Amino acid sequence: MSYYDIDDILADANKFPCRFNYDIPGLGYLEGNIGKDIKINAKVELPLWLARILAIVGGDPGIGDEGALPFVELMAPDMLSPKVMNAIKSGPVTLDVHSINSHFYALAVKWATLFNDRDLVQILNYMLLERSQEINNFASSIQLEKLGRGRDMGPFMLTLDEFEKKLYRESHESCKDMKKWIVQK
Amino acid sequence: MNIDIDDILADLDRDTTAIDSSINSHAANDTTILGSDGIDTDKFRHLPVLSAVGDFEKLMAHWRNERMSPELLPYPHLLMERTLRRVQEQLEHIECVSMGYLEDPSAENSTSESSNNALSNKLPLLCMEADLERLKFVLRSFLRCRLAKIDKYSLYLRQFNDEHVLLPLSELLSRQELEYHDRHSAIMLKLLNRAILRHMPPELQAVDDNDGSVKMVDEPEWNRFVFVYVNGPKAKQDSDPRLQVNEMGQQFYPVTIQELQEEAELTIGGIYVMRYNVVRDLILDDMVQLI
Amino acid sequence: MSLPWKLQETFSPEEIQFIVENEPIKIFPRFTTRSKVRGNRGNKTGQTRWKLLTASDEPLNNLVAIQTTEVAFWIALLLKQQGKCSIVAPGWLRLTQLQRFIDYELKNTERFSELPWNWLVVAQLLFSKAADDLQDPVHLLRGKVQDLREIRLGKIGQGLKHLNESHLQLDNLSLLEINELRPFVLGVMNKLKQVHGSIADEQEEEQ
Amino acid sequence: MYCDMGSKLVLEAKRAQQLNRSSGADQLPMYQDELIRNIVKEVSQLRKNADFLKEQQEENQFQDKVARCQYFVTLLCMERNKRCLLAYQKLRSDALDGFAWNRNGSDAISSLNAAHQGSGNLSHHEQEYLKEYAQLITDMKSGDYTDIDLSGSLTPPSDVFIDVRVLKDAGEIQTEYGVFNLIKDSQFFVRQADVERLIQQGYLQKL
Repeated sequence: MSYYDIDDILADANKFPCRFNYDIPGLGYLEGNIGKDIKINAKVELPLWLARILAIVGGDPGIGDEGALPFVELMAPDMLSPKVMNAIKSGPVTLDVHSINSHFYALAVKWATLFNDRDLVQILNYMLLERSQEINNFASSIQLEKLGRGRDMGPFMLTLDEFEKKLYRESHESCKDMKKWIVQK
Repeated sequence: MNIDIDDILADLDRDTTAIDSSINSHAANDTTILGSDGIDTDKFRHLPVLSAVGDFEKLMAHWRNERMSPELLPYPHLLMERTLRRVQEQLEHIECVSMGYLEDPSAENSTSESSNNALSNKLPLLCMEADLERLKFVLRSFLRCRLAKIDKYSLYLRQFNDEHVLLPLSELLSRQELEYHDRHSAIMLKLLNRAILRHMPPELQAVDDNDGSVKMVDEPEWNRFVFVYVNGPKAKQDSDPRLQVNEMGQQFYPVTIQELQEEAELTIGGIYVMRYNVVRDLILDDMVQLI
Repeated sequence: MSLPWKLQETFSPEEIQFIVENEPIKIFPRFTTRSKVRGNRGNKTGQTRWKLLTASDEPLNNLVAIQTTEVAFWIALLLKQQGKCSIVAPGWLRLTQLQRFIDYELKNTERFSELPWNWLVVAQLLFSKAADDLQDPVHLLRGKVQDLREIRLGKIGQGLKHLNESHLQLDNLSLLEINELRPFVLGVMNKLKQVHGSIADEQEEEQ
Repeated sequence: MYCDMGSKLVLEAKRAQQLNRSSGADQLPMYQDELIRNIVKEVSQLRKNADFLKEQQEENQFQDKVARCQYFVTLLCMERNKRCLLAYQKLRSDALDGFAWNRNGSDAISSLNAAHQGSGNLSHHEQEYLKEYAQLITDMKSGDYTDIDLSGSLTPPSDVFIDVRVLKDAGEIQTEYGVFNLIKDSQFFVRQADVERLIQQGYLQKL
């Protein structure tokens, strides 16, 4: 992941629900109360680039950080709710990932990193393998003459997240170049 | 043109195939030997013979590795020096030969049919042209690929001189590449400064700040997956102490995938998808080729 | 970027062809160069000596008509284009041989037959540029090669569920087949690695 | 919310990236001058806030992190804005690098001006950058690498000699194989390297 990675920056802009562990002066603007303080237990949606840091920094150095709470508690977002997890387990290929979140994998990985979430990793592994085979079918089967833009790509293609789109695009380019090469020879 | 060194070299090459293995070992150190001069006629009889074709094969291997590796590999200084010199000589040679043809009145044509015939009569010349184009293509593609990586890791390479003592930047890059790196980073930084950084508070004006919430300097993706072919030692008699033999009698390199704490076997002749950092040393030693 | 993004981290099929074209192949030349005095580089006799940088020029300076010799594939194709040689097709490029490979592919669902690493490129190039040098009718050979390609693609498709975050062994896949697969296989495996890496790091910290 | 404009700018960058890759053409959308100026303004505002908060902290001798959280968030916002701005500019300058190579260095700006959209979509600094980078390419092409034409084709020379048809009168060209008079609709067997530019410019068509 790179500092200049456009998709990583966009993924980081997604908002995650957070609960504040402290009364914090001046931060009211985060929940639309400019000039006010934020109260302990206030639930606020924060972009991940901010939430991620506030969720690991906090406490009071004077007392010693042992057991000190971070500024905020990150709460599971809808995209990782049990409902979505069950949907993945029961039918990863029919799932509309794009509508759940267009940076689903990137965010899920960030989440797993933050919380050392082994179950999530298992689910992602399964989902990735199942869906990528379907992506490969599409990437390799589309025929040369059907390449005109705007053609119906099938409903599955509309359900891809950004990583999957990139995977599709690159695999498809490769298969297309190969077919072209074979036809020309 | 006076004595044609390549002709003499080529003749020697035919008669002295026995020293081939010494060429290989010499070439393996290619990148770390600097400052040696081009071959001169008095000295070259004492040096191992480096044939154009042998060099081309090495160049192909460098090209393929460079194209597929996440990191910028060391510039093969001597190999490139020899190859560029040969390109220049061959250009002159071809010009010389084709001058001879131009003087030939039958070659003066502008209709396609007769120039077709004229070309057929010039088969060796045609072939030498094609040969040179092929060599130029590989050189061009190799260098363009390196420039792309120099750009990509521009800031990372800047820290190279102090951090990585193994290979200073001046050896990793050619003289021209060093200049390119300097000049391109300079104009790039100028752009970023003028467009953005100078409008930032002083503490946010750096482009190489790795202490923020996201590291600014990109390193090569060391554990990126690559396709590899395990060729093993070039000459059969050269054994590699790292090689082991499995129960099926096949020779293999035992490797460790650090991140997973997993062992794997790379059998000679096998094709694998492997993390780059696992096979890096074997690639640099020419025992494994990126494909 | 000084290298177009399409050429980053992969090769084009044309580049794979280029790599394969450097390999040697047998030809029957239709002309002789051997009798000429060696070292005669002048053009007074109208004969130019071959002098090459990327391929051995020795066989070319010693050609004897109708006597087989080995030259780089691209040279063979160039001579062929000029009607100066015929190409000796490799032994595996026969209907019977290809059928044997097809049978093997069908019988062994877990393995690929031991076709040469450059089979697809060699076959396609010979089909289009030296069809008259092949031992069997080119349209039948094309059919067999197409069958082989499809069977192998199907097997590759089946194998994709074995992609993982560790490593993979893919013996007997040809370079062109690997290249076609590359973006997909590496894309998926790199993502799997990232997914699993997200907890691997934590594990180390815990220890 | 702070930094929403930054994300909007990065969305623009994403659009530029897609345009660049899908069309393959040398195109960049309009430089987002106003949006960038607004983001810069936001950073100045954040900077003022930060200075104020810092002063306040020093006066009141706030020691605990909780009291300094607002200051911390302000810094993170600035950092985020910086990342968005740099990523946007870097993506565009990478694209400009590509233009310069495609246009063979030296005449990048003028040929961009001659093309459909011109250099009007570039900021003043970008134009200057492009000019300087094009000069760098020109310089790289001379010297030790003169003979290999660094900005030449990255497609392997599979057919060094090709048949071409003349689409537009192009006058006479001198090659090592003689003089060719390029009259519309005539055909020639020529060295590809000699006519590459003419093909790119639409004078000749490869057959």
